[in-house]
Amino acid sequence: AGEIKRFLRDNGAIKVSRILKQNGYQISKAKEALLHKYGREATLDELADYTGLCVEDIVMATEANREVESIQQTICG
Amino acid sequence: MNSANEMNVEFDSVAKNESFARVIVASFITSTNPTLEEVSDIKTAVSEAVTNAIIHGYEKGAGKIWIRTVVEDRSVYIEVRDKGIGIADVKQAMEPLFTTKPEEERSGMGFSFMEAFMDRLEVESAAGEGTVVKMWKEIGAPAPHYE
Amino acid sequence: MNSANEMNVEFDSVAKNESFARVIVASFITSTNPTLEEVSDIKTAVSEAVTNAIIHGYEKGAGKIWIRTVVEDRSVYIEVRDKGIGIADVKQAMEPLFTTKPEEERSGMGFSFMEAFMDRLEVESAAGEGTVVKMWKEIGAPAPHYE
Ligand SMILES: Nc1ncnc2c1ncn2[C@@H]1O[C@H](COP(=O)(O)OP(=O)(O)O)[C@@H](O)[C@H]1O
Ligand SMILES: Nc1ncnc2c1ncn2[C@@H]1O[C@H](COP(=O)(O)OP(=O)(O)O)[C@@H](O)[C@H]1O
Ligand SMILES: [Mg+2]
Ligand SMILES: [Mg+2]
Repeated sequence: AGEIKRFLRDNGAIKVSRILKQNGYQISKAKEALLHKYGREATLDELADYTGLCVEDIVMATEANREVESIQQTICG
Repeated sequence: MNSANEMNVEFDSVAKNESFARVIVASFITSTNPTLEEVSDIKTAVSEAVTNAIIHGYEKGAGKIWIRTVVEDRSVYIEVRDKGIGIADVKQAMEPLFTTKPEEERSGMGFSFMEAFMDRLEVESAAGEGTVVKMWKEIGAPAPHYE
Repeated sequence: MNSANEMNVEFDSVAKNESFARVIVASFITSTNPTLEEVSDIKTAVSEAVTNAIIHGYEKGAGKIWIRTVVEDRSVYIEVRDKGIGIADVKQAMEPLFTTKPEEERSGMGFSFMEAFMDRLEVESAAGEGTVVKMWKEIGAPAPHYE
């Protein structure tokens, strides 16, 4: 039980910003795969099905990655 | 960046807005750079308060729910308000396992969860007057010790 | 699920709330089952309207911004409102490339983007009276043809 608690605690220390970035990567891969499969853009429900994420997490992750993108653009530009 | 930032949101008392409530609070507090655990604590507390407004406050009928959130540095303040039936005996309602809807598999642990996951909880209510739940949490504080 | 669902949010006129505004609108409209493209179109339109309220409406000073969103089936309606300085000549302001702040590298394309990414746009404003931007979009409609 001590092990599990320590695992949960360590896991709990992960910053939300990092999870959102990871999810963002997974979502963009799913988006490509589904575009290939259906020949059209996937809906949020389809992306949620495919990734196992809820639609709210998808919305937050794509926003988080938008921020990262725009920061990178500012640095390069 | 040190001045307070405030938002107020009003939405319909329907079950599908519970997840909306969780997301808006979560995204409004991102500036405090919380951990997954801290966000999950806050989402749980907001969920419980919003569910109470929907199920008890408006008894699943039509109504509006208001959430006010104020962030200052890493301090988070959240208020969940309804204009529903209110609570006659707040002290009793806040006792662990107390529920007026046992037939709906309510656990009676909603207020206990809010208390456990937040640093501080205050409930203002009276019969017929609606309910205001006020919650405070400091982000980045040493994790509390749950038994 | 067919009845309208409505939310109203009020927040401070500061740049960091732009992202918050995008997320709350995006998460409120998830019930319409949009594609990420449609979500991104709506976020862009909301961004432009909120940026205008902050930069032009309140000229970067203190103020409140209100967003009202109504979803019915797959129809989305969004209203962005400020009580800032207002616009004397709305028709001219909506012309592509027109800007009153060329020194800030404003492109003058904000209203044009809102028009392009949404199905319909209406702007109500007068000098000293604040501004209301109203936008409509049908989710699942055939993609518009951008030239
Ligand atoms: N917003 C509210 N409006 C009216 N009554 C409420 C509200 N929130 C809580 N209550 C009352 O307090 C009791 C305890 O709430 P809670 O601890 O969340 O347990 P549960 O929701 O499982 O009943 C409820 O059963 C209800 O009688
Ligand atoms: N909310 C607002 N309050 C006051 N003026 C506004 C507002 N929104 C737009 N305007 C006026 O309309 C002009 C055009 O807006 P827009 O097309 O977004 O271009 P830009 O923001 O790049 O100037 C602005 O330059 C400003 O004069
Ligand atoms: Mg409860
Ligand atoms: Mg603009």
